Amino acid sequence: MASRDEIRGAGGAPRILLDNVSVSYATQRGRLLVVDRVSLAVDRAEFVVLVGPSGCGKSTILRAIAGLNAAESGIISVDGKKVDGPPEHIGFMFQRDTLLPWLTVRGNIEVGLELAGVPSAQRTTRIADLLTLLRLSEFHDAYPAQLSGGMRHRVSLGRMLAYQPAVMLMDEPFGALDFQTKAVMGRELLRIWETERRSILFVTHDIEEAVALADRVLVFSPRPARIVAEHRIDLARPRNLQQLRTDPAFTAYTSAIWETLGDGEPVSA
Amino acid sequence: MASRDEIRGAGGAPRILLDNVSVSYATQRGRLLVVDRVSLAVDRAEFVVLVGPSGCGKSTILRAIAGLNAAESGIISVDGKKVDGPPEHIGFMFQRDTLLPWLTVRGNIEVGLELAGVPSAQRTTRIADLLTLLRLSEFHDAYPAQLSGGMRHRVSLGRMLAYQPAVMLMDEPFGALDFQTKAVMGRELLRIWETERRSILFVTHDIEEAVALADRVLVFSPRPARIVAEHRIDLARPRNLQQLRTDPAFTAYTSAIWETLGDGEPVSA
Amino acid sequence: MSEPAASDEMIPLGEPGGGKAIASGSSLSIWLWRIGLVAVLLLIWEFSAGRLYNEFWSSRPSLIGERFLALVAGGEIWRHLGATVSEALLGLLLGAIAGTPIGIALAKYRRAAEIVDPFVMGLYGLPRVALAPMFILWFGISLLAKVMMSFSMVVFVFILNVTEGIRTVDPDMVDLMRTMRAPKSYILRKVTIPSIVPWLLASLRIGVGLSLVGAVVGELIGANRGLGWYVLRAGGQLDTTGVFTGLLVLMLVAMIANQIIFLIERQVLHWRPATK
Amino acid sequence: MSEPAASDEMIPLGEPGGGKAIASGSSLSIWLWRIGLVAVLLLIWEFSAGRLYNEFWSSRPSLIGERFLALVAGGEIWRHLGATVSEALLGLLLGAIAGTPIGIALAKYRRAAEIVDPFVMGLYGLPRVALAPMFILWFGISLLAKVMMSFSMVVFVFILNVTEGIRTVDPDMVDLMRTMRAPKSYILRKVTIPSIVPWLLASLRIGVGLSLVGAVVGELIGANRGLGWYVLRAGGQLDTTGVFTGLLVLMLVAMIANQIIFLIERQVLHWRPATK
Amino acid sequence: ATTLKIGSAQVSIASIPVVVAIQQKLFEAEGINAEIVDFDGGGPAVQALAGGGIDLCICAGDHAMRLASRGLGGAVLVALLDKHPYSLLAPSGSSASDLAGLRGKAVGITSPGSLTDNTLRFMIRKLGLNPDNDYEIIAAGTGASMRAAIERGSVMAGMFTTPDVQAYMATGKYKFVADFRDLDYMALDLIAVGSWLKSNDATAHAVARAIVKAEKLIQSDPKVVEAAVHERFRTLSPELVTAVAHDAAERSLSHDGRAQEAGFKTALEMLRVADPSVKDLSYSDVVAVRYLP
Ligand SMILES: Nc1ncnc2c1ncn2[C@@H]1O[C@H](COP(=O)(O)OP(=O)(O)OP(=O)(O)O)[C@@H](O)[C@H]1O
Ligand SMILES: Nc1ncnc2c1ncn2[C@@H]1O[C@H](COP(=O)(O)OP(=O)(O)OP(=O)(O)O)[C@@H](O)[C@H]1O
Ligand SMILES: [Mg+2]
Ligand SMILES: [Mg+2]
Repeated sequence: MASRDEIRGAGGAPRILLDNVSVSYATQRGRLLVVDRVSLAVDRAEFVVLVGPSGCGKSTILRAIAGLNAAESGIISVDGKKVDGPPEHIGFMFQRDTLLPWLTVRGNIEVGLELAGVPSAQRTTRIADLLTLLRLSEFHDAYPAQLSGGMRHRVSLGRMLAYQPAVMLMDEPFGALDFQTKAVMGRELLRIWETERRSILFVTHDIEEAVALADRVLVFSPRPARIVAEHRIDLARPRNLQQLRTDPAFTAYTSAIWETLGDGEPVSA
Repeated sequence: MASRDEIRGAGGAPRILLDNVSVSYATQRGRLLVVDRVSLAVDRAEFVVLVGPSGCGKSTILRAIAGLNAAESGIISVDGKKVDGPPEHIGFMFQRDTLLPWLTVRGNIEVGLELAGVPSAQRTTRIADLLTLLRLSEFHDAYPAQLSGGMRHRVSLGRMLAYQPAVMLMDEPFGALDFQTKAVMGRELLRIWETERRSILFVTHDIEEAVALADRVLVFSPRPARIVAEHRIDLARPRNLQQLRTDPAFTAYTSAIWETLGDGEPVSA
Repeated sequence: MSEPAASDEMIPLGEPGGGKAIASGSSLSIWLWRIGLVAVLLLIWEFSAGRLYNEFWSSRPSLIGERFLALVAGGEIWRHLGATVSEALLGLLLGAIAGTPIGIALAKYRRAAEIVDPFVMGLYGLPRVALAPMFILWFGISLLAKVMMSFSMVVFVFILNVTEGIRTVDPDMVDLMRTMRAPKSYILRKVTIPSIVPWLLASLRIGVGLSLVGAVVGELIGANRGLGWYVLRAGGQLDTTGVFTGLLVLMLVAMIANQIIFLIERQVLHWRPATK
Repeated sequence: MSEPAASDEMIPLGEPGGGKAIASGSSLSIWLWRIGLVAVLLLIWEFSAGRLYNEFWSSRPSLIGERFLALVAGGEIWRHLGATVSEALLGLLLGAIAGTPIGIALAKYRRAAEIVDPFVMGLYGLPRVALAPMFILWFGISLLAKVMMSFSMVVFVFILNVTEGIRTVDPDMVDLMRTMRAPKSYILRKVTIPSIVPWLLASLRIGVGLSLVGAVVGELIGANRGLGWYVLRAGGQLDTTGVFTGLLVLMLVAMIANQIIFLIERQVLHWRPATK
Repeated sequence: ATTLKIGSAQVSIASIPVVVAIQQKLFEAEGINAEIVDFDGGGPAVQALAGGGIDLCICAGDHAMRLASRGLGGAVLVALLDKHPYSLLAPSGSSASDLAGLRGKAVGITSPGSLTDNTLRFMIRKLGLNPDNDYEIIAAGTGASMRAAIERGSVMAGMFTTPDVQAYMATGKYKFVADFRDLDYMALDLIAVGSWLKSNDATAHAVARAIVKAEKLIQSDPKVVEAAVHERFRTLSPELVTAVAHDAAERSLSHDGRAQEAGFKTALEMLRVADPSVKDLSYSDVVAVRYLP
């Protein structure tokens, strides 16, 4: 597992760099500016969470980093290489689960393994491990149409983990999960991230989740997305998610973020 | 608006009644029992929230009430009539937003108005009102593919509200929304519910949301879904969602629900 | 639409274990219905021929049956059936094998496609019957000529259906694959082709009929065997019974092909939930 | 697939305001390419005819052009063009109008469909050429006979494509409509029909070619005008230039029809994001 | 005026008298408005006739016999062509000089069950050979299709009719293997069904009068024939038009519209060999002489 990390070299440059990036969409009513001169840097092994109002442009930023949308101005680079099409070793969990409906749970996860170049001999055990982690062992041969919403999102997560990307772009990955499952998945994600030093960019609407997971939380304004605040979360790791809720530092962070978020849009519309 | 309510009569019988209902799916590996002898009753003008682990069968219960899935055993009735195909005056917000991709935001909301029989002269203002409420006025002529995940869910909500159903089945309607938007939508939903006395069955994974909105919270076991606990929320109405968070009664309710939920599945898997 | 659940898979069962049982029971009754329908039609035909209209134009089921049995008994039928089926089958397969990649290419390389698209349609608009001399010139009076005739009808169906089908592929699925830097061939195999399976099946269904038409047209322009040839000869001799016998065999061929495609469809699309 | 964005709508612009400009520029260049391609092909044809192969079989673009102009100048072309285009157009429209509801019905009423499905395919498998006598018998030697010939080719394409297309409709959309107790006709109008628009467009494309083939086959069996008749008569008289001139006009008709469908497609499917 | 649809089994010289009648306004003089409809072969044309899609058919006499034999009352109204219209041609380099020499080879007919098919089979049988085992009889169509089949070598020889015979021979690259054009044969006639004759008695007389008039004119005025040949075969060179017109008038077109007894006998004999279901008919069963002027 370390081998994939090595090929990437270990320079000190940030893994993801956005310099003054703007993104627009062409619509019937003209150009819609969605991301407005955003600059940010994500280090190797950093866990950054993005929060911001619905429709502000978070997903668009992730898509731009993954090379799926072109930036209108500014420069995006991953591992020092300018993004121009999907960069290497990126894993993306879309907001909407994009499972392949004609493949079973096992087949969908296998896609990640295949594209990571895992030899077929090792796949069976890797899949079994992942299914246990995702609590889906029983459903390994079910098709996506036979799964509940939360189960589909977990399969999506499994596919991304199977790919073992150096950079994980996760768009509301736990949004459809109950608290228990979310806690388990979060813990697993942190474990993987801590042992394998990957960079994570994570979108969520759950501020407690953001604080529990992040090194840094970036708060975005309503569309067009601008960074209105940056919160460095200096809680010790490894974190125990259950105990965090009673930690006063934790509550302080969440309140601070609420505050900056509240600035974005008046609560009494 | 009251007229639709009148046709429904005002008998004292519960609006939704499930008596010993079981639901199964046929799968490759045989029959999968998903809902196991669940009985519940929802009164007129009652707001009931369902919580439970991912994949336990919440969506299946809602589908069964809407007449989309047949019960394997037991009886479901809505307004005293046995459910056998979709009953009258039901509004369903699916977990996955099912917007019609070929209609604009306006067109999708109009579907609800048309099916409610709203004359076309009144539609324009109704749509404008709903778009303001949903904070989507600017996007009235955008197509679903041009919206963010949260925006799509709001349009879905708008379509259901446009239909003015007596019974609202809402499957994680606010899951993809940020806290601010969620608060606004929740407030609007409560306002509509309070003024028009509709019955709501609401699925969520957010316990605070559940307590803030519900008259009653039903906690389900992991699959097959059984009701493991029922919490009556006796907080005064109208509720101020902002202030609730600091109310000790509120925190007591949430902790109690955490407790019963935790029983369902061990946290340290 | 009033019943909440059909007996399809993926839909909750009305009664425990009911799904399978119903399915097999109904497949029998479907066959009974089909056979009954055929029987009724044949009876009407048999007894109205010569009464309601001149028998010359319609022959009679009994005469057709007799002729059919004679053809089978004499073994003559295999010569014709073999010729036509092999022409049509080869044409259909070649059409699928060539048309699918062309359709995919046209959908993927938009610029090039826009340039050649009108020419493809132009070629498609040419009536094959009128091209008969060219076919003879290029391919002689051989199996090849008929296969090419059949192919030339079928290939466009695949091209046009596949091109349109690819445009309906979910862009998110492709994007997701791209983020993992999946090679194009992998995307093709895992996303594109499975997405267009319904389009390929529809093309196959449409292709069955066209490949038979192509084979018959091919036999019309140069042949000494085949069901088309047989029908044509019977027609030329005002032998209506012969015409209908030939047509009957062609119908049976199309039906059997359809049944095969139906089985393929069940195999390939079993993941798909049913729409009501 | 290496460039992150194409010039399609709904995809972020590479440069501000770049989208539209690129699009209109490229549509001009596409026409230049097409014309260039045609010119090169015609030149090769013109100069290889008589050198590389017998001119009898290929005629020459210059001769064909001459004949074409003569036909236009003499006005004769309108008679043929008018006949064939009206036959094909009516056949296509009737095919669409009849085939779409039949396809929908077959997809909706599964049981009934399973019973009649094999018969539909059986009918479809009948070669129209061989049925010519029946068509004459039923419809006479009139416009109607040719329209029905054209119709009988096209209608099955619509039936088969629509049946398959409806099976791909998102069941959740239908379920959602059902919860609001939408009448069937409303579901049809708002969900089913829009969902199968790509299938209808593909059927139209396939139908254009088949309706022309049908019209020509119809003219072949009894006519005194029409492009098919013209081509056939020319072929019978070893007048290759005439054959190619007729085919050229048929090609042009197909191309124009395709262009019209393309415009319809742009109108109807503008909501659809592009797949890369 | 009565409007008549006259079907033509293929574009052949048999239609020349009809064209002359139209061009010289002989039909018009009888108060008839005639229009020719072309078919792809005799089968469809005669079926259109029997189905009522056309009123009259320029079809092989065989078809009149078949119709008569099947109880539809087919009848020859006016004879058009008294001689067999086909020749068997092969490229001049071919080793075969007669039908027997083609034994074991592929020979092209126009379509199965057609006059060319029947003739060839009959002639082969006359040689004491079996058409199915000793020859490969292939339906190769008419015109360009047949030419393509020969040039491609798919068939060694093929059945051709006027004006292809003249055109091919004029190139010098072809030779006759067998020329049936001197054979008395009830080849192509204007055919009607019994029910039509019954209800259109006056028209039938008028048609017969017009056609016979045209046939007389053909014998007396070569210009008239050339005009009709040109109308029917637009792409022929002027020399060929003259040659074809001359050949047709001289050798094969009927002079008086009356079918020859000898030709009838040959035709019936040939047909009954090919299609044993055809009854033994008499001349008067098939030829309706009473309409002739
Ligand atoms: N393909 C598109 N074409 C046009 N506009 C688009 C497109 N995709 C997104 N947008 C617009 O861009 C804005 C930002 O969308 P984005 O999906 O990035 O929001 P988001 O921050 O992820 O919101 P959410 O939290 O609701 O998912 C929205 O206003 C949306 O309408
Ligand atoms: N169409 C189907 N066919 C077979 N099994 C199904 C089908 N739909 C759901 N299931 C199974 O039923 C169970 C319950 O699904 P359901 O969607 O009701 O869960 P849920 O409680 O809504 O979960 P979530 O919170 O993740 O949405 C799951 O195990 C799922 O795999
Ligand atoms: Mg988003
Ligand atoms: Mg659910």
